[in-house]
Amino acid sequence: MEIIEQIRIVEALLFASEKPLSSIALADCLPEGSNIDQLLADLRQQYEMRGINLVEVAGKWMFQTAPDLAFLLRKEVEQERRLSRAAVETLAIISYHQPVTRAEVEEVRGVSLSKGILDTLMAAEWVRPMGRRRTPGRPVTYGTSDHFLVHFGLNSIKDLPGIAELKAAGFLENADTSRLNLLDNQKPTEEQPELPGSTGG
Amino acid sequence: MEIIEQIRIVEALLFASEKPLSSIALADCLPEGSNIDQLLADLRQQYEMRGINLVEVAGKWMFQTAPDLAFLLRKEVEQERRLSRAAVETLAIISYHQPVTRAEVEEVRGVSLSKGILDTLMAAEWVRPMGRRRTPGRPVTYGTSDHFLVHFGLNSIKDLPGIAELKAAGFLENADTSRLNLLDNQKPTEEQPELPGSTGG
Amino acid sequence: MINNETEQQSEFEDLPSVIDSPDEEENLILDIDGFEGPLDVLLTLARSQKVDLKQISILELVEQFLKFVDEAKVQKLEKAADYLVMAAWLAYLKSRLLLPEEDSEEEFSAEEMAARLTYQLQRLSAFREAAATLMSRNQLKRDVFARGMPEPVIVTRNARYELSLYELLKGYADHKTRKSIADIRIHKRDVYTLDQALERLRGLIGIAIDWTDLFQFLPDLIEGDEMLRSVKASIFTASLEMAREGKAEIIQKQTFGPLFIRKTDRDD
Repeated sequence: MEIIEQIRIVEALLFASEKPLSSIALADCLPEGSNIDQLLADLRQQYEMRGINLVEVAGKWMFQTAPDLAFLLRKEVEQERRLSRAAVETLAIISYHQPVTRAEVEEVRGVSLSKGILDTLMAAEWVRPMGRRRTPGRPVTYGTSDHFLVHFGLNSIKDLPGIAELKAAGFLENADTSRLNLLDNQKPTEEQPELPGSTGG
Repeated sequence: MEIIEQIRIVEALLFASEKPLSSIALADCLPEGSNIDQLLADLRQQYEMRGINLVEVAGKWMFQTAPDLAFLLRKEVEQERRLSRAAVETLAIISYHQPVTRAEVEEVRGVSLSKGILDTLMAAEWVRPMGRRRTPGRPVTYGTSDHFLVHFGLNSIKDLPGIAELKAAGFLENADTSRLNLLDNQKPTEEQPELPGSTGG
Repeated sequence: MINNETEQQSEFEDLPSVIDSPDEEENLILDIDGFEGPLDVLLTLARSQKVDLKQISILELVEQFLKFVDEAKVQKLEKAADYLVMAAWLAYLKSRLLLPEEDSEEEFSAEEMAARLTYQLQRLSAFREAAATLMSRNQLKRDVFARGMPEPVIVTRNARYELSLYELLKGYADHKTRKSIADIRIHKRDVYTLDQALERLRGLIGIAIDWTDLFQFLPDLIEGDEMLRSVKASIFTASLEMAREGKAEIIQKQTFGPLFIRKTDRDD
C-alpha cells in the first residue's frame, strides 16, 4: 500500500474517532510494516498551517482546531437580565444598612436569603464584602461598591434618600396604595414616575 | 484578510461541527465581502483526494470520511436494527414519491401498511408529515427530512438515484387510491407544500 | 425467487418463502406470511416467467396466482382476504381476456385492465430497485463518518443586570411598607353590629314614652369592656341613623352629658 493511502487511512481514523488514538491503535488498522510514526509526522506537517492541526496529547493523537482560530468557537453573548424582587430588596437593604451581615439582611427581610442572590449582586459588581463583624463567628459584612455609586449616579452612599424623604417623594404611599389596591382586587398601580437621571444604564 | 486565512476559518468551523453548516452560517464568521462559494469550492478540491472529504448534503456542508475507506471504518455494531423489507420499500416510495399519502404508499405496494412502519421511519427522523392533501378526508402527506438527505449523502431529493427514470416511466404520477383500477391521473393540489431542504436548521 | 428455505420469520427479516411439505412433496405449501401482499406474490410469479416485465403473459400469471391461492394454506382469514379479492379480480380479468370484447362505455377493456396490472407490477419492481439502490448508498454512521470529536461552540453568556435608582428605592420602600403592614396585627373582634343596634332600638323606642337615656336601651348582658364599647358605639350610631330617618329625636344638654332619645310624634 502506498504511503499516501496509509496517510488517508490514519487521517480518516483520527477524524472519525470519538477519542484520541494511540499510534499502536492506528497501526492496527494499517498493513504490517507500516511506519506509523513517520505517517503521523507527515500528517502533522500537512496540517501544520491549516485551520485544524494534528496534535499529540498524552501520547495519543487527535485533530484540533488551530489555536489561533479557537476564538471562532467561543461566542460571548450579552444578556440583559432583570433582578428578582428579592434581589432588589436585598440590594436596597445592603445599601441602606451597610456594613451588614447576611444574617442581618435575613432578619430585616424576615426571610432567609436564597442562594445565589448575593452571588448575583456581587457578579453585577454592586455588592462587595467589606470586612468581618467582631461578633462570634466573625461573619462577613457586605456593602456597596464604587460601581454601585457610579451605576446609580450617586456621589456617596449618604446621598440615598432617607425614609422621610422617600415618604415625601411618595414612594411609601405609592407602595401602600398599590398594596391596598391589590387587596381590594383592583388594578394595581403600575405607574412608574420617571425620576430625573434614573433611566439608562 | 487573505484567501488562505479565510479558507482556514471555513475549514476550522466545518471541522469543529458534526452537523452540516450552511454557507450562510459560515459566511457570518467571515469578513464582509468574502466569496464563501469560492472558498467552499477551493476547500472541497483541497480535500478531494484526502481521507476526509468536504461534501454538500441537504444544501449544507460537512466533512466526512472518504467513502472508499468505509471498509476500515464500518461499524459492525449498527445502532439501528436492519429495517424490514416493508420499511425499506415504504421509505423508498415516500422519498421518491413525496409528498405521498399513506393510501398511496399502500396502493403502490398493493398491501396495507402495517402498524409501526411509519413510526419507525419517523423515529429514525427520515420521514416527516408534510401537510395535507386537498382531497376528501384531507389525508396527511409524508416526505423525507433533511436528516434523511444527510444520512444518505444527498444534496436534495432531486439527487435520488434513478429518480429521472422512475419519473420518465410514469411511476411517480399520483397513485390511484383504488387498487387495480384505471382512474384519471389528476394530481390533487397539496396544502402547505413544504419542500425538502426548505426548513432551516 | 421461490426457494425452499424455511427462514426464521422475524419482524425485520421477512423473505418470501415457499415451504416444502415433507408429506406431499409434489404439492408446494405456499406461505402467505412470507409475502408482502398479493401484488408481491404476483411480482414474484411474474419474475418466475423469466421474461421482461413488459412481456409477461397475464393469462399465465392469472393461472399461476389462482393456483397459488388454491394451494396456499390460508389460516388467517383477514390476511387471506386481500388474496381472495385479487383472485376474484384476476378470475374476472381472465374471463374478460378469453371472451370476445364487448363494446362497453363504462368499463375498461380487458387490455386496459391487463396493462394496468402490468404497470403496477413494473412500478412495484421499480420502487424495489430504487429502495435497494438507496440502501446501498454510503450511509452516515455506517459507511461514512462525521467528526468523532466535534468541538462545540462554547457560548458565554455575560449577564448584564439593569436596575434604575428608582427601582432600587421602590424596592426599599416596598420592603418598608410590607414590613409595617406585617407588624400590624388586627385581631378579629366580637362586635355588636349597627344592624343589631338598629333592630334593638327600633323595637324598644316605642316603649319609651318620653326622653330616655340612650344607654337605657343597651342590652342587659354584655361581656367584656370591648364588647361594651362596641355596643355603645353601635347604639349611638343607630340613634343617629333613626334621627336622620326622622323617626327619633336626640338631645344632649351638656358636653359629655347623657344623650336622651325619644320617638318623634310625626310618625303617629
